Amino acid sequence: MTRFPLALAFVALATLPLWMPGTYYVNIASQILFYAIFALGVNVLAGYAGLVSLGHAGLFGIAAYAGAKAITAGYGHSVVAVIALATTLVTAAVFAALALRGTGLGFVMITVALGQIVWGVAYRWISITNGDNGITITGRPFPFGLSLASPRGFYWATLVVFLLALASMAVFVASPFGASLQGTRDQPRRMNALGYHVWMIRFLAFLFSGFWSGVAGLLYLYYNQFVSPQMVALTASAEALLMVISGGTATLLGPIVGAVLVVVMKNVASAYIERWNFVLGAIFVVIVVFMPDGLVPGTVRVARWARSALGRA
Amino acid sequence: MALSVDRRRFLVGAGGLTLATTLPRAARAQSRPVKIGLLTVKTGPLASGGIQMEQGTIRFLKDRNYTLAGRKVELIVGDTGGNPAGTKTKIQELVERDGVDMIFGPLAAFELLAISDYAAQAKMPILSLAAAEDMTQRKPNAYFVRASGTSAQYMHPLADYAAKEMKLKRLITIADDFAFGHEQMAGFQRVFEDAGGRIVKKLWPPLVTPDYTPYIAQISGADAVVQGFAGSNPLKFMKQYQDTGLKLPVLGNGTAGDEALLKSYGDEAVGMISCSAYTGDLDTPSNKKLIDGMVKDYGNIPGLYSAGLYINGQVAEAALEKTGGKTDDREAFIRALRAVSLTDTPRGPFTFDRLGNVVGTFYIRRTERKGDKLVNTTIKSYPKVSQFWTYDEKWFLAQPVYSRDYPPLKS
Amino acid sequence: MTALAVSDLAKSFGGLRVTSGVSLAVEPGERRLIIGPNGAGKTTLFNLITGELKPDRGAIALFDRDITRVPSRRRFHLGIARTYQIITLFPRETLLRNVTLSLLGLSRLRWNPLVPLGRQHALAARAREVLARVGLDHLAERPLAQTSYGERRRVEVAMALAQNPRVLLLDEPFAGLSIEERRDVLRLVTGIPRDVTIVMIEHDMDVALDFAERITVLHFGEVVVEGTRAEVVAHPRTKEIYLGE
Amino acid sequence: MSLWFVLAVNSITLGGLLFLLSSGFSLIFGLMKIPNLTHGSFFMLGAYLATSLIAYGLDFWTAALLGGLGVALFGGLVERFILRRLAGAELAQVLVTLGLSFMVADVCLMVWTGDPIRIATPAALRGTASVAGLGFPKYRLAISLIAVVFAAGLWALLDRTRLGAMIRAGVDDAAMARVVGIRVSRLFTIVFCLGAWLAGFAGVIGGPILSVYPGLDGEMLPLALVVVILGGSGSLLGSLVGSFVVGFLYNFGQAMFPELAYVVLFLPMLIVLVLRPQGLFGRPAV
Repeated sequence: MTRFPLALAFVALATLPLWMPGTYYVNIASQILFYAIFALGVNVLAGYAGLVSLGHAGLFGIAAYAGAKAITAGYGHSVVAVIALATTLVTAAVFAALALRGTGLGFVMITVALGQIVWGVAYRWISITNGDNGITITGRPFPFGLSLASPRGFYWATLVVFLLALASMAVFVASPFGASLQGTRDQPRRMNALGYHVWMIRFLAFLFSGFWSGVAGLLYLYYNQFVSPQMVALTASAEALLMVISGGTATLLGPIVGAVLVVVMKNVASAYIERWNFVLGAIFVVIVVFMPDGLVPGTVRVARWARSALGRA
Repeated sequence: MALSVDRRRFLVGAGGLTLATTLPRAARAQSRPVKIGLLTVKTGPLASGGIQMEQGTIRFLKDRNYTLAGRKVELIVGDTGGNPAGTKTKIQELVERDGVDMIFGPLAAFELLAISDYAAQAKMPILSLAAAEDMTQRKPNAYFVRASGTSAQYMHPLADYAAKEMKLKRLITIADDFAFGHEQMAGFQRVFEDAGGRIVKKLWPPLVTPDYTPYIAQISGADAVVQGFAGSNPLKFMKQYQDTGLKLPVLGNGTAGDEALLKSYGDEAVGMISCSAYTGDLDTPSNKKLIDGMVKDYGNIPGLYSAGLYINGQVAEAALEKTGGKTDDREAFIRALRAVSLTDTPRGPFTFDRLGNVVGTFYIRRTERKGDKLVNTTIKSYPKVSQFWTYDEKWFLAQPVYSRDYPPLKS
Repeated sequence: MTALAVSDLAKSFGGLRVTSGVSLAVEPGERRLIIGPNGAGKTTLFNLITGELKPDRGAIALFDRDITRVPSRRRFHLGIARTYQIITLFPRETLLRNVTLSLLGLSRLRWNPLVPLGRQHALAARAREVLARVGLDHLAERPLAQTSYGERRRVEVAMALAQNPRVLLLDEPFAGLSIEERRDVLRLVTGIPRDVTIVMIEHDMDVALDFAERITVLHFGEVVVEGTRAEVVAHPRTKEIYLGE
Repeated sequence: MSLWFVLAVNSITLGGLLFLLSSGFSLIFGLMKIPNLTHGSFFMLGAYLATSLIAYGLDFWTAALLGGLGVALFGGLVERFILRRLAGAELAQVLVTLGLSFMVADVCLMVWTGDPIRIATPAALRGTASVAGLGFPKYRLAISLIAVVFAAGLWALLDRTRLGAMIRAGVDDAAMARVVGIRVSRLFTIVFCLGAWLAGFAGVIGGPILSVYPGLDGEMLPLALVVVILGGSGSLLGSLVGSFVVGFLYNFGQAMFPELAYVVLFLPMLIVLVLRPQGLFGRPAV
């Protein structure tokens, strides 16, 4: 039953650059894709582990900074990717080791502090990070001889990475380990009593989450060809979280829908609505207040209600 | 139906440069309006200057009845949010979706740096205020024109004035800790020290600093202070400087002594000496027109940002007149832009050098109280100031770019 | 050999001593009942035994192996299982999934992020067996939230049994149940084979006394009385602090 | 003038200002368990309101009181109509307060334009007072004094009144407070309004030093957050000590380790969170 819409969605995504009017929208679509990867990463923690991180922009950004430094140092793009992701994983491990000492609000606050420290370094340690001006890079990689320089090439490459991320999430969520993680979210104490290593499960989930955040960060770097402290700011973490929450936590589709919403609001709608910041904030508030479990579950609920109401009629 | 048209467009476009506008060339009839894209900041902390930029642009277009060189003009404003990534997306929007012919803006150097490569690839003329030095020096962008000046271009004359007219010997600099601040103070230092003065200390508060007193506390052993803040920071700095009871004279850059900021200052700004590419009391017809229009429309005294965009409008107009209103040949249009030479502008006469940067008059002003208002009184003009000051261009470009640590402090 | 030996266990929260110098020895196969008024430190004792709390002093041994320093989760691998007084299950999941999680906890499979859990048919079959043991196999696909309280109690026990324990700690398994439901749960607990040692905290004396062989009475964190059913019931201190209430 | 002396004086001033800002933040955090991310907006909104009131002809102190009141009213509305609906959903509350802060920032930009607005120092407090040959800026001394007065007042409120007893009970254990018959929901509204008032008032008091400009909210919020985490949420003494610690960290950090200024600020917060999650003066969660 779900095969058909899935196939349709895949075909639509794969052919998007062919029917989108103009490269601008293709570029927006690329942005949506890498932000969706980021949101999927954040969702591993916020959704499936019940751990709300407000410091993930730190991981998103550190991948980009590490990548930019590596490119500036003259490394090839595959080495750059390895360096960026390894740096992200190490940072994620440090983040996790510290943040997992708290749960609930404690976890949130520790991640805020960690994210702010990364931001502080990006912003102030000018000799390394170039401060406010950020680091500009030139060129995008040529994986398997395919140029990513054009918006279309980049879109397709990002789409492949996005599909990989999505597939990895789908497999992960349905796996025994995914089930273990969701168990630690709902009943950490019981999970411990069932013999699970709750800390280690969360730690590994953090790494998984950090990995995809880093991948998204690297794509951001290649897309924008620069990195600057704004990428690491608290608002960037909050935006990623907003994507997850507005779309629906602990769903595969939710973060993607959320990424569409936020990117479109910020970039497309801002061309038409002068007070787009206000509207963005208002959407934030309305979704959280009136659709607390997010757009995707909320829509499903409304649809189910409508169907049953129709069925009765 | 639409699909098939688009597919064809794709097939044609795929072979060519994909960054260029996707509108078929045939559709770009000369009868369509000239599209000017304005990259500015209308939300967030940098919005003040960004809104002034928009006002200056609109003011100019109103003066010309939205017609330049016989062609109607369409203005499309993009709000970057003061964020490099947002700037990148907005320029893509303006270039790829709206098919603009030229870009005014952006505001901040970090925004400009984020889009420079893209704009060059897209062959998109940019008329910006952002002062990043290397944009017209070591990493020039062939499609870039700057009628305002580089960061240091404002400071070279100020340093000259400080050393030769004010006879200052030892100075402390304090500026925002980002490239704009670094470049300004480095430029000041070079000229000031070449004229026999000494910079004894350089202080760098972060861009976001609620309280400057930890830095102000380090000011001692100098004849005067040079501040190089931007945005709302000059205001905070002057207030806190006064509160600590320091009495040393303050010299400021263009953004610190900006006319648009004067209404926010109190008496602490009286006596500040600043140097800018624009000055409110300049007696040219266009400046009068600008000021009257701004006051009438917005109740605002124009400053660097609105005047800068007004002037960009004049530059675009002059270039369009030269090309007969044509913008399609980008190479010809950028040549025309760079060949512009104007006399009646709100900043007086100027031309461009081979790198697209302005050669024009810079003004030393003193901030004074006139009735219940603060005004700037011009006390000296430096005409035909180049970004290289009086230095040899080759020598200048062979030096490292102005930065936080270059030139170094003399110990 | 003792199944579970606790010696001189002590724990304080802030200034409050909740457990002070408790020693216990439970023989293999024994049915031990722990009673005591509210605040006697019964549940805390369980938490210390399972390692969910760290003792201030004292030692815990499982079949003569010292487990005082063994991390909590490892103790469950060594043969301890427990239920909770307040039902601690996964309400959004089905009964089958609840029990599957329990089985998975002791399996290496729990670390596997690649295979679909839904395809682990052997695991599901074992989970169904466990559910059958507690008479709930007909509800396997039902979400826990849609079952009765009594059924959830039985799932609690099923989760513990799925861990194949040598020592089973039952924390008030009859709390909040109707008379019939109690009987069901009692039948279930009585039916557990003798190779499982059982320690039970219970308030309901009617049900619990029948079940217990030896009884320990806790009061203010100390063992006050310990002995056979008859001895404890006859002891004056028991009457004073507990039965006499 | 000795650098260290000036830094110390400014640390104390900033500490005083931070105390006004963060004491309410701390009470809200302690009682309602939400880090109220609109708190920086309250600060900025108070200052903006005051600039309008002053332009209207009111004197500084009246404007400060009324500006605070306006913010308190706004805070009350936020609490009653939004946060109330989300009781218990901490994450939702965090996000809603963040969304609100976007909205407030944009409304301020719309109403007061992006131009920085200066608030004049009250005439009587201009200039410096000379004490033992050292020049103290009078207004900064006054801020420290106001902070001390408010600390005493808040302490009396919490320690000597029935309302204070209820707040303390609510901070310690909201469920228990409800059991003993305290109307916790009304208490939430009162504390939220009080916290908003304090933040708004602090914004006005800070105005003559900081002036008002877009982005002020985002500059102050992290500082308040650090104060509360360091001091422990819900603890008045904690926010007092935390404020001065942050005041010193901030001033000395900026002067001595400019490149790591933010690390100096956030690292202690991190250390406290990791080693003593309840903060220096908070009570451990049971």
